[in-house]
Amino acid sequence: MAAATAGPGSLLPALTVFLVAFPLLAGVVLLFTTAPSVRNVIVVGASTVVALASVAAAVAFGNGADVFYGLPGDASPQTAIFIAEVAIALFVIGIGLHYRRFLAPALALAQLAIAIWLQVGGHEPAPDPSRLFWFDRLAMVLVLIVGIIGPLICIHALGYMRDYQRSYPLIRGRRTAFFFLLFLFLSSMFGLVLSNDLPLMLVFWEITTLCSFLLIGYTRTPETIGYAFRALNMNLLGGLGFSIAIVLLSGRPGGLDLARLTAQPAGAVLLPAIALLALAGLTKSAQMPFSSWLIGAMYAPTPTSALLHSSTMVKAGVFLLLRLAPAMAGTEVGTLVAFVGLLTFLFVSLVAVTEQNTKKVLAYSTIANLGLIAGCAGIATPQTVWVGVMIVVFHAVAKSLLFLVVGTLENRLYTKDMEHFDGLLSRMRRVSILALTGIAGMFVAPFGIVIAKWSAIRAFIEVPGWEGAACLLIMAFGSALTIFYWGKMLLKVLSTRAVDPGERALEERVSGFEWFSETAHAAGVVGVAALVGVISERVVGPYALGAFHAAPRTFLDVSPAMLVVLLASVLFLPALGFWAWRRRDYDQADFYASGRQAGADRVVGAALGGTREITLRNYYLEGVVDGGLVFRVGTAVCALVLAAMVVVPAVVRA
Amino acid sequence: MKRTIVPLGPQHPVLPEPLVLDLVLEDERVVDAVPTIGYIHRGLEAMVEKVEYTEMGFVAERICGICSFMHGMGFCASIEDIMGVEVPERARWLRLVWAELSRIQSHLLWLGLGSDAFGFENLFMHCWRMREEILDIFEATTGGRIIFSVNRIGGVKRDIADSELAGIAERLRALGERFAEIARVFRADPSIHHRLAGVGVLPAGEALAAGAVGPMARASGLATDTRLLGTHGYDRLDFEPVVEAGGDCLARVLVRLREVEQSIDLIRQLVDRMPKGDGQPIETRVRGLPDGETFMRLEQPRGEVVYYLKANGTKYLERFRARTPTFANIPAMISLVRGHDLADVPNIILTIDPCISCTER
Amino acid sequence: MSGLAGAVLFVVLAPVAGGLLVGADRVVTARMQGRVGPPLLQPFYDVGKLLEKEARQVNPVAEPLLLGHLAFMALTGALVLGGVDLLFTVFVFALAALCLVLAAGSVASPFSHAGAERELIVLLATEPFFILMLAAVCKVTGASTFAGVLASPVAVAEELPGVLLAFLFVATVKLRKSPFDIAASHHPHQELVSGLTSDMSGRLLAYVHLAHWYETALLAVFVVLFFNRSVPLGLAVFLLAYAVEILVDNSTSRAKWELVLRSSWAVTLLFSGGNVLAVFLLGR
Amino acid sequence: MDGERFLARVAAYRADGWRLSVINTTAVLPSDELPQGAFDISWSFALGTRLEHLRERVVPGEEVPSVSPSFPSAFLYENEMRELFGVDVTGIAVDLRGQLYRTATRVPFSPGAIRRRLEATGRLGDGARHAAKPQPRPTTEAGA
Amino acid sequence: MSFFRRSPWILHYDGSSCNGCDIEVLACLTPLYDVERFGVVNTGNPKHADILLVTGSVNERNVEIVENLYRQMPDPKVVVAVGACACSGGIFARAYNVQGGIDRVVPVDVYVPGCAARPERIIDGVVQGIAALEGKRAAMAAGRRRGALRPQSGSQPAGAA
Repeated sequence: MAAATAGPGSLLPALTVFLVAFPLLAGVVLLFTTAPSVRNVIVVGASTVVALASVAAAVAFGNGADVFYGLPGDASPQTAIFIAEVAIALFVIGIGLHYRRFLAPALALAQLAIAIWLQVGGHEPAPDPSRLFWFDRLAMVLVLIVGIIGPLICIHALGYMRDYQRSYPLIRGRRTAFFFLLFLFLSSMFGLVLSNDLPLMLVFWEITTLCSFLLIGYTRTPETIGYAFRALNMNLLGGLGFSIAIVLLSGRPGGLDLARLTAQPAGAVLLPAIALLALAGLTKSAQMPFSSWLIGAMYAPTPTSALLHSSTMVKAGVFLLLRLAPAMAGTEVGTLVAFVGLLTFLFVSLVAVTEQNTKKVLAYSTIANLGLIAGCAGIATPQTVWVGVMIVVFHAVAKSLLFLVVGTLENRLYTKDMEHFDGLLSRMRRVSILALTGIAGMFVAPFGIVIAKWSAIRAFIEVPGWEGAACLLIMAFGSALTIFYWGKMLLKVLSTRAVDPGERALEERVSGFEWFSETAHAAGVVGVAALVGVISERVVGPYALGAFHAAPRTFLDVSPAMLVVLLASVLFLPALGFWAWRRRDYDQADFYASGRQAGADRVVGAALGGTREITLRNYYLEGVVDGGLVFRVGTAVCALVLAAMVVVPAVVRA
Repeated sequence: MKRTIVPLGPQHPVLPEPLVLDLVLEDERVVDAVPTIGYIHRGLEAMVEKVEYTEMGFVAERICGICSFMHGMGFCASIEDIMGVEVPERARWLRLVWAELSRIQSHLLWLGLGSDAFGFENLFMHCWRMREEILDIFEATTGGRIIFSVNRIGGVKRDIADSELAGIAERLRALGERFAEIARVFRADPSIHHRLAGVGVLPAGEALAAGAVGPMARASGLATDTRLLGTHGYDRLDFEPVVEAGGDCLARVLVRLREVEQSIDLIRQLVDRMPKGDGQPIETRVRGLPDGETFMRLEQPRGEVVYYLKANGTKYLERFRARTPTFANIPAMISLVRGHDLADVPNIILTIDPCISCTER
Repeated sequence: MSGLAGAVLFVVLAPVAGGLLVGADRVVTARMQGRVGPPLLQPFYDVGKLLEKEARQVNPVAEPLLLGHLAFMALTGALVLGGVDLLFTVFVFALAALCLVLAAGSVASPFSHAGAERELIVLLATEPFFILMLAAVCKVTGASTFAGVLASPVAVAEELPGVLLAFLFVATVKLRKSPFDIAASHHPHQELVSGLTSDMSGRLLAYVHLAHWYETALLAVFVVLFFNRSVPLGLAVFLLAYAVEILVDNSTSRAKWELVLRSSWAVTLLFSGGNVLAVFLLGR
Repeated sequence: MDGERFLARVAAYRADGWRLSVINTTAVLPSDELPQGAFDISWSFALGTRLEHLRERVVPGEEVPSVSPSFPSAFLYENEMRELFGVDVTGIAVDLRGQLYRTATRVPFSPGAIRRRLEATGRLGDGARHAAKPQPRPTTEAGA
Repeated sequence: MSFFRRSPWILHYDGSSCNGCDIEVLACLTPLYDVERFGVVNTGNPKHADILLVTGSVNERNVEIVENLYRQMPDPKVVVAVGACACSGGIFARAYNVQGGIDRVVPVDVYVPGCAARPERIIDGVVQGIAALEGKRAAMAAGRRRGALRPQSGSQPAGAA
């Protein structure tokens, strides 16, 4: 695990600086670019560069041993970190006072106090300048996600924001700031996933918090400002936990070195600190009881949602949890983190079946998947960590695609209500095929997430005691709920109906930026499904082996024939669909309607004369599941588990 | 908010007859129901303009193929009332035998259809199997299974021999024993209670306001039974109207179950009390033309029917009107549908035992 | 390669066995209703007829999805017998069911749509059980494939009596037998007309029947998992259970969807959940 | 007819616990006294074994108030009166807008329609003679 | 060999019948007559049916329903008119709202007389219907062999292409 100073890895310090600095620079330029055509050029150009740089970093890493490195010239970032922390705190305090919301400033003040105590009081050991950054397979996975999906979202936003401003002319166009924030987000995410030094990571951590705060509040309506502050408060709370963890760890030699911290055998580390770091991870990944901030974030322009859900922000949370997994293995903290995650998975899936707003369904699905990842991180066996990383990958591509598609639909149909998407396959064929790809990626066998879920169940079987049984029960019910809400969405997308040319033209006005981005995403969904074996064997499997010194039993070990059968069957339905599409011998007006079909698609003779259009609505389990109540109960239950997680280690060790 | 529209009927397998409801649903909860009928309307009341009053009874019988006997009987009784015809004693008794047999037949038929609507096919089959025995009696005594044409103005066309009547009473006694088994299923089966208990509750006050009649009203605790008038010879029989308090679909089933038992008992009473002796007169010869009007009430299986006849001294009646029980029960039924589940709709519709053919005429 | 042979055998024989079982079901049902009933081979006549008849299509997606339903249903059984990881087959099984839901729900008819939604609820009601069941079987035997379970010295039914009981309940739901025939009834007098299949005709309907036969056979295979020590015993138990299903089918009315969902979940949670918890706590 | 007094009498029946048993309309053919013809309408109320009738004669075009304030369930009768007879009923609780039966013959029981049919069958003489006869006006009648 | 002979599925529609014939049609399914012996199923859905049994006459309003249902049945299909009303309008032929027998709307293959038609007669009518069905199937198969298009069942799709 020696720091590599020679070989291809030697490019990594420069690339790291580039990945952090270049998007930041591009963002600043965009902040001052008002001409749309210039902006288009800059965004496309910068996105391409970022994507290439991230691929270059992965190539430079070369899938070898873990690499630790510092800044070029071994510069110490300690002062810069302190300045950044003070600036962030002051910004939060200022904006909080401006909007007369005082919780956020209070939390920022507390963090500021800790930072001053650590830095000015000299309680924080100076970081090892050669171990500031840590590039390993997990970091590589996240760099690729952030560096490929993030830029694609930025490109999509070019088309989306143009239509968005047209749809909502009353919202002041501040597209300059919007694009600045997108790129700032990417910059800080690169920093975050590559940091090995905890104080350094905290700075990037807080920048992502701020970015999401500003993006959620983009429209500056009282409603979105409220949601923005909710996100800020919750994430600052997590940040505060992170700070306190730093305080607890700073007394130990090398305690702030993430790689060393997690490489220690489980139980040897300071569990309360691990618990606090896990708390930070849970807030950022919007696990219950902190889920409401991510739901509120749905009111932001859709690229924000795509970014928050796929490649940034929430992924930072589970990234930290996965990093901590070895340290949590077999501890009370691990078990409790697992149950926060799994219970969130269950409760949120239950809420999702009652939700009609497509973006919110997607959001609940994100929280559920993150819950599963958190659960896997908490159980912390090689298998479960393998599952967790696999879900990170598959979820990022598919969910980003889905958000972008919903964004496109929203700008064409002026609604996010799932119920108004019916007949989509006839109305907007390309968009529906993209949507189908995304939904299939999320839950249809044999796409990646299903493979991951199956592996999770396999892994949970091995978990001894009541915990194993509980995990299995949660998986069983949660998976069924997942099928229910995705199935409903598929029903809407797959329904056909007669359309007039005006409706057909809707699709033609979708911008090229959006087509490009969504198509690339769809190719990504299919690509990662096809490459599932490679991803598992070359990247995720070795990572789990490295982290746990034990190889995960992946699906390839269990049943290699399965993969062949499945990949073949993936092609089955599209092929059939294509064959059917070319046929013309169907008659949509010929639907069964008690003998009252009235010669047109979806029209029947009405009871009181004339005709009437048939409308169809999905079931939302009204009278069986009260979504709001489930959400509150879940929040309360998870809050209790979380409280136990923070308190128990302190008590047990005392 | 978007809702599901379900065009229920006119062709729908749980509706034996065309009835149309446009249901508006959330999940499966009915939030609105727009009714209409008119798919069976023939305009048979206007046929009095073309059909002589002596023949009109055959049209009246075909108002409905389930209570056809009762319709023929009601029509003849109305003319007899207008013309002041005294019907022979034997004919009065015989009419009641057939009338109560018709009630048993109708209720068995309905119990079958009702069970089919809530998905209990087996029960449907067994109910209809029993019903065939009643049809056998009809066939033996009148020659018809559905339409008997045995009523005439002034009496009945055929007699039933005393020995045959005793045989009928005996067959019914045996039937009653087998019916008890089926009745036990209806009364005790938890899956039936799941579907019927508490569904479509019509409180007594609403039943009264809505003008509900027959088993529908009696299941809501109203002791209305036109047989209590004592007309048509019912004054010679001992019975109490069957009343249930529940007001729900289950209560409506229970009322009909008990009415089958009651009718079996009534036929036993009829056979016991009827003056014995074959060869008694069964028909009074009627002369002249009717002139005048009457309101005639009769308790059909589905409840009170009201005939209004107006004659003007010619062969052709001036007005013939049958207000059938379903016509009176439909408004209450429609008000019940709202707020229930789609799956409850067939039960609510069927537990009024709708006869759309009667309603539309 | 016994796995491949098993898979081929399932694909070929399952529809025959399933069709015969459905035919026997109709005869026995008729006898219970005091009727003579159709010939034993009636289901085959019906499907043959449907294949000869014109198929009226109301949209372009129903047929591929129905073919998908049939193919994935057959594939599920083939995968199980072919030696693929048991837990994975449950996802293909769900995919097969989902294809049917989508085929029915893509149609404009409200009856078909309501049938699709109800089938989705059936899926929601039964899916947790199948995941739990296969996980529990794998847990107690330590095996992950059909052959592995059969080879295991552990008598599964003895270890998992609660799961077996729950299976009998859930199978009723899955077979669309009364009282759980909410999505599409064998009997025509349903409030949803023909529910799921309201808008399918000709060969499209034939696919649904065939897939149902495969599904029935698949459930038989699942029962064998419980009686892994003796396959004939497992099949005998399945036939016995099917006879009980017929009896239940004939002595209950149709439940409402809320009850189907609630009762299936309760049974899954109490019987199989309790059983699984016991297995984990007793530490096999 | 005096709508208010009529409705008050209907309300009294309702208050006393009567149920609406039937509303019946009979068309009166056009004659010298009634060139447009007329409608004899009777509202029958039942309580226990008793049956009482309110009867009105209205001419076509004359408004007949709906009894729905007291008996909302009268809507079927009243829609039928309007659709089959052409009686101008106002304020029906559930107005089916002439879509209850949707008959081939418009208002088949209107005096005019009946007369046309009788003319076609050559039986007009009999009907007209009797329509002109003075009507017996039973207002209360026990039993049937 | 054809399976139509062994599996005729029925759709029953009540035109403006008095219930008499309807009930007799239903009675055919029940234990005494049990037409399922011959593979007959009462489907309740035109899309599944081979034989349309209509009871009662057509009137102003149900004429379009009968036509709709007939059109919705896939080929081959036959129509059996059950009872006097369905055959000719029966006793109600002279009523003002009755248009006559159902052959005014759809082609009738078998007429079953009676008021009400007896179950034995209905079964006989269905058996005759099966023969007609077999004839139509053979014609259809011959047409297909000759390479002719299948009978076009509806208009071209309005959209969705």
